[in-house]
Amino acid sequence: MITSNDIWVIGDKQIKYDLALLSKAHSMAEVCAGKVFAVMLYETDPDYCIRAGADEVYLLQGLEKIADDAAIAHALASLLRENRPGTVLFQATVRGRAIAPAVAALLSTGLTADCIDLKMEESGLLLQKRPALGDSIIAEIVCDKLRPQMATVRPGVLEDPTFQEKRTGKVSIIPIEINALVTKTGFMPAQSSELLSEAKIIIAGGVGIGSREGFEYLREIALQIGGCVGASRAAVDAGYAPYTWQIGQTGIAVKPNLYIAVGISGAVHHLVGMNASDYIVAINRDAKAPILQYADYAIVGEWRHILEQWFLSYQERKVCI
Amino acid sequence: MKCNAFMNDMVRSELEDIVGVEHVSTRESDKITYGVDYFWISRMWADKGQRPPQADYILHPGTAQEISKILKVANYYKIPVHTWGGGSGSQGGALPMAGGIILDMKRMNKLIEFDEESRTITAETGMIFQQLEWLANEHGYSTMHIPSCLTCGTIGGALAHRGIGIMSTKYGKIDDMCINMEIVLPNGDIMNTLPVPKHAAGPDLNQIFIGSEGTLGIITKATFKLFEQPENRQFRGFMFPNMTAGLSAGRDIMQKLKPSILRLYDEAETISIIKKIIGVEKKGSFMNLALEGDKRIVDIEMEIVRDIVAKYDGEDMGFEYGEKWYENRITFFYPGNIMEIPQMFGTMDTVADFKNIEKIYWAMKNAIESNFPGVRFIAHCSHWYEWGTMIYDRFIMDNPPQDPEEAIRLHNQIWNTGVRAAMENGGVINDHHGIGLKLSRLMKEQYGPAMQVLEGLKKTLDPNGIMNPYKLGL
Amino acid sequence: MNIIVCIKLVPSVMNLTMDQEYVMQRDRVVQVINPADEAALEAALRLKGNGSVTVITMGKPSGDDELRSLLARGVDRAVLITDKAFAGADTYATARTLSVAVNSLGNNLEDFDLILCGRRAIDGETGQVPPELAILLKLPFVTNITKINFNQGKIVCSRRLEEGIEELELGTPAILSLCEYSYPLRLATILGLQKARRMQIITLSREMLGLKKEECGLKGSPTRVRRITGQPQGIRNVTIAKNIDEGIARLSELIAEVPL
Amino acid sequence: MMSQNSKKHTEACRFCWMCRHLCPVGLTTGREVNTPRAKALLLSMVDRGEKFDKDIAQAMYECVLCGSCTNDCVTGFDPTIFIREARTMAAVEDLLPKAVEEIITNISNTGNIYGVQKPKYTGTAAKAEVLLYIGEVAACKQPTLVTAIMSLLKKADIPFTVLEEEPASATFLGDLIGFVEEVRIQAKDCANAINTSGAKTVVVLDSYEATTMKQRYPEWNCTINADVVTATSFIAGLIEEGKLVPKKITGEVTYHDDSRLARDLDEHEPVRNIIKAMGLNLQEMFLNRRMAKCCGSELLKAYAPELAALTAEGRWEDVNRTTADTLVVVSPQVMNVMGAKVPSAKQIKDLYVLLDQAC
Repeated sequence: MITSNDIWVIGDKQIKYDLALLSKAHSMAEVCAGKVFAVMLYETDPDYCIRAGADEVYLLQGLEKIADDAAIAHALASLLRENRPGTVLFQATVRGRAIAPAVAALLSTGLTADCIDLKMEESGLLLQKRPALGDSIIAEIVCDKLRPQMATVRPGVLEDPTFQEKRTGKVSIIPIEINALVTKTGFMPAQSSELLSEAKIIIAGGVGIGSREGFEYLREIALQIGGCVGASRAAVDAGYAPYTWQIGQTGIAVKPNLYIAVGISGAVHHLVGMNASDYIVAINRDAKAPILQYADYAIVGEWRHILEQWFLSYQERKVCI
Repeated sequence: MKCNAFMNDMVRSELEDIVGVEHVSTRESDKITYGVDYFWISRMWADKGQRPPQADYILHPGTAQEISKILKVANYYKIPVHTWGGGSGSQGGALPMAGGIILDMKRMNKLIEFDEESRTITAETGMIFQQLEWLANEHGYSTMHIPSCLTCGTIGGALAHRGIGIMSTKYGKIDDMCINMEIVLPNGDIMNTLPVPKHAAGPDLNQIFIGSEGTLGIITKATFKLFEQPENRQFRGFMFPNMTAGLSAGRDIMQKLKPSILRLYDEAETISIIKKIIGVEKKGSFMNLALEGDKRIVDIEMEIVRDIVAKYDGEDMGFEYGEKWYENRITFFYPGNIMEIPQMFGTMDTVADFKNIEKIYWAMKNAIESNFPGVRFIAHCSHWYEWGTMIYDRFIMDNPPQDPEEAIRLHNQIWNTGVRAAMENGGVINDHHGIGLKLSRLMKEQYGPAMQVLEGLKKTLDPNGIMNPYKLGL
Repeated sequence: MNIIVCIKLVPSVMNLTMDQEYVMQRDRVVQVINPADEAALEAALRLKGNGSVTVITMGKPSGDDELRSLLARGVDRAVLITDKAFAGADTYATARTLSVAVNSLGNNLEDFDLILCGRRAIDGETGQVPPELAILLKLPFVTNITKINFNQGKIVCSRRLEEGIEELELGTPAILSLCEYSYPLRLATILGLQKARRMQIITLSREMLGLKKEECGLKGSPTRVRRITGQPQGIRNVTIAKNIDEGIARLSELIAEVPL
Repeated sequence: MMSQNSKKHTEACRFCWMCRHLCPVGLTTGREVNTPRAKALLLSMVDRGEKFDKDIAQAMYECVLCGSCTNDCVTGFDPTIFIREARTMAAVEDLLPKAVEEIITNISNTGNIYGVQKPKYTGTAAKAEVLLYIGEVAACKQPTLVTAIMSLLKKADIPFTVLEEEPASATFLGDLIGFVEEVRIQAKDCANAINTSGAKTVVVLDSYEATTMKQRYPEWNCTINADVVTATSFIAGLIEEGKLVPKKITGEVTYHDDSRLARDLDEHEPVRNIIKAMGLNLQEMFLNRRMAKCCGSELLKAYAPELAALTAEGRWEDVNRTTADTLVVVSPQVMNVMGAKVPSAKQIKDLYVLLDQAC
């Protein structure tokens, strides 16, 4: 069987991103005259997948509790070997970024990590764009000799899914049996206040905050205004804030509507994690700190004084309303 | 087997007897350190992992009397003596090319007198110039000698090669600022120049020793003028259609006024500067000027400058660039900003009268660019006189030969070509970096029959030729 | 336990600076051990007991000093895989070369119980090599680990996911990739540095590994960079508050504008 | 064997002359080898095949690690990085100067640089929120300073603990042999002891040790759970809160910013506020705050007393040019180094002793 120009999307847990990826796959499939297959690793309503752009949906059963990524990869690889699609796309989630390379290795093909944009050529060749070297350059990557061509796609970079109400498609349920070598013995969910990646307002502190107590204060303010608190690597290294708060190249990349950088000097590795924010405010006592160049608005002065003054006025206003 | 037997140690104990055991060093670490100064060749040599030229004894004298005794011993044994200040000279003037003694002056760094009435300051010459400037600043004054090597070089170093600061156009060169000096002559006699320089008691002896680069004696003490800090300093940038217009305007300004800073950039350098200021490329010749002093006077002077500039089609570019330049005037010299090995580079620094200066600029540019492919030439005029100006012309080669000896040959050819082009057109080979080892071979060409005056002085004062051999053509 | 740790030398992010035009200066960047690999190495040093820790890296021959500094921290053996033919390798070609190297070490010397890696390198940021290597060596793997223990012949580890922390168990041999900072790497000891001076770094070339030219480097890579484009560095046109009161007023406006 | 980072800095500094006017050692000895560029040049030559010998090792110890050069560098190079690493090299290659070796032996025998039993001090409570970390220099050499600060804390009604067995902070060992695991282990033990005390605030008497705890410990993953504050800012805070109310005393004094407060911790005003609170007239030296010229250190004095005497004299020259008759210091190290060279017309006083008398 010859490789087709079909696009397979492996859906993993976050339906919102999976549907966006299916819509993207649909528009790309139109370019290269292929079909879109959704392979869902979790239980979901296949109808959504079809309306978002899937021509066929495979619901894999029995994987919900499986923590052995290699085993899942083996299952996927055999499915892919049977069907020989031209393109396979994964979410660049922690699990997606573990399963995808295993699948790629099983199929002896190439994989591009963490793409921020994809473009299909008529020939069926996929242009995969990903940032590198601290987001300062964008590399365009192709896998021109082997198939399938594979990529993981950064969640949240694609446009929201477009639904076509009257689309129909085939749905197959495939039970999978797995002999897992890795077993899950427990799970501790993350706290919601730490969901930096989803926040609309982020107040982030740097070493300028000076203490753990200072970060507690930032968090209090963030909670009051419905935002999240983040930290620069230097602040995390100094022990002022936990690692889960770290924003930057080695932490989380964020893009809130409003980013308030407090006492952050603006090291490159921090900037690359936040400069996609809609609006950036810098509060810093050093008028020459690099962060100012990357901000839309800056207030020069002692952060504590500024935030305390602001908070007073904020509370007054609240009372008035 | 060592064949010099124990003579080394005999001399060493004699020297230790003069300055104290702790102030004589034959440590290897010292020998390496004193073999590398700011001269491109010595740096390139070290970069290639080659041992530098080495002294045998490194001495740290504490007084002029000690220096006197050292020179007597050196004369007896005919040991070369190389005086070392900050070692920041770019001409190799302090390198111990002939072995023997390095006399590091930096322990002689005491303030001797601050005379508010005459507004002068006197210090030992081993003091780093920045320290002298800070001592002046403590009292609200300035020496107004602000070279890029302010923090690197010593007072003695500035005098020895006739240094200059960025404010020279108003306040003068080091030779205009120095009032009197104490000098140890090669035979060990300690002499003073006359208390004040302006007299009719024969020639001014200061001017024989300033610029003598340690070949005629060792300057141990000096007195300088102090200036009040200006009440007001105003910067202004102007863009001229070309270098010719800029030079004419500069000449006109100099013949009417005394700006403290006047810098005119050639078209090659202008392009990069202008791009930094306004973000787009624009051709022409850029002038950065500062006037300073009493605000009422400065305001009027600035009006006159504007009138002159208009005459030569200059365009007013505002004050921001000048202020930023002043703030960052030395940041260029820090690693990462400045030209670095393995690049080959040099600053030719030619001075001439207005009649010849432009001709010299083109002659040098053409000579270098046409003879040496891969060598860039950029220039500006940064120190002005009523009668002329100097060209701070730099050549840069990004990929010089790997072999150190071949690199030295090419380096010297470039210098010969550039400097000869200057001399042929009426220029003088150096304005303020000095001669040192770098240009020593060209001194006879420059001076002609006049060289016998310098040679005569050398023969009389230093008959054994122990003072900084191979330097200054002496 | 005998452990292999795969490390990569990367340009130090902490040292990246910008020039006056806010363009990143790369010439002053130095190579350091990838932070996540440091964590893997420290975990290995803590777990090894009476066993050994072998470090493998693929890179330029100039990595010698950096490897020696690892020997000084208690690493028993350092292997540098270096060859011009390895240049330009993508993750798959890298994993293939590493897998051959691991196999060659396993045959010649003692067998290993565990291979530890960093979860991703700060330059490429793919994190793909550990799973690919696991498949090529036919081993189970777990990525994104923040904690490892060894308990009655089983590996007990914590894995960080977006939604929380998973507790997992698996047997040996296996490949695990660790999160940066989960195990801060110890420094070198003086004694270790003295020992390291005399130790040999094992160098492996393509030929020694018996790899064909078309199996490694750019030639052996399924993916290929077709084009690289610069991206604006994100400089914005900043307005600086005239005074703190004005700043506070503007801050209030901005916060009020965000739809929550 | 030098790290790439170290090499980057030596390559940059070896031909740079810009900061030599700030080196407190070079300024008094006048020796070229006592400049950052010379140390970088020597190490770069070692990298190119020159032998690293006792003589070059010696040169690396003729430095106080005061950070003036680092502070001056506009392009961000830091000579202390390679000087420290070269000291590690000296230890590894068995090339330590004899005097340095002796101090290391002292540290391994007794935990302090003096090789003596460290005097014990007790706080006012066994488990208070405030822990006073005295440090070895004050404990061994400046008992009056320790008494004064304890008395001040009592007067301000601050219950405080002093560790019964106060471990070394790793500051001195780190300066002697560079940042190696032995140093980190010492730091870890110290952090553990402080954490076990359960204190919320650690008041550190010696600014050198405060710097190590605040800036190095996090790098070495030796987390102190409490807030680390310098004694100077803590005491200044007590005055600000009105817990200490000093009487006015008259006099004209000058103040020497020690290297760590001056440049590493960037803490300049607390001491000045304390001086002002006592009504003293402060005459600044021309080089103050970040630009303050280092006077030497207790460690330099321990292994090179003649050099420390010179650096102290160098700073006294600056004091002598002010009209003040008294030099006020807050660091036990400065007290020891400057106190050994007081010129006849001047006197040196400890700020805490003065303040204790005024409260």
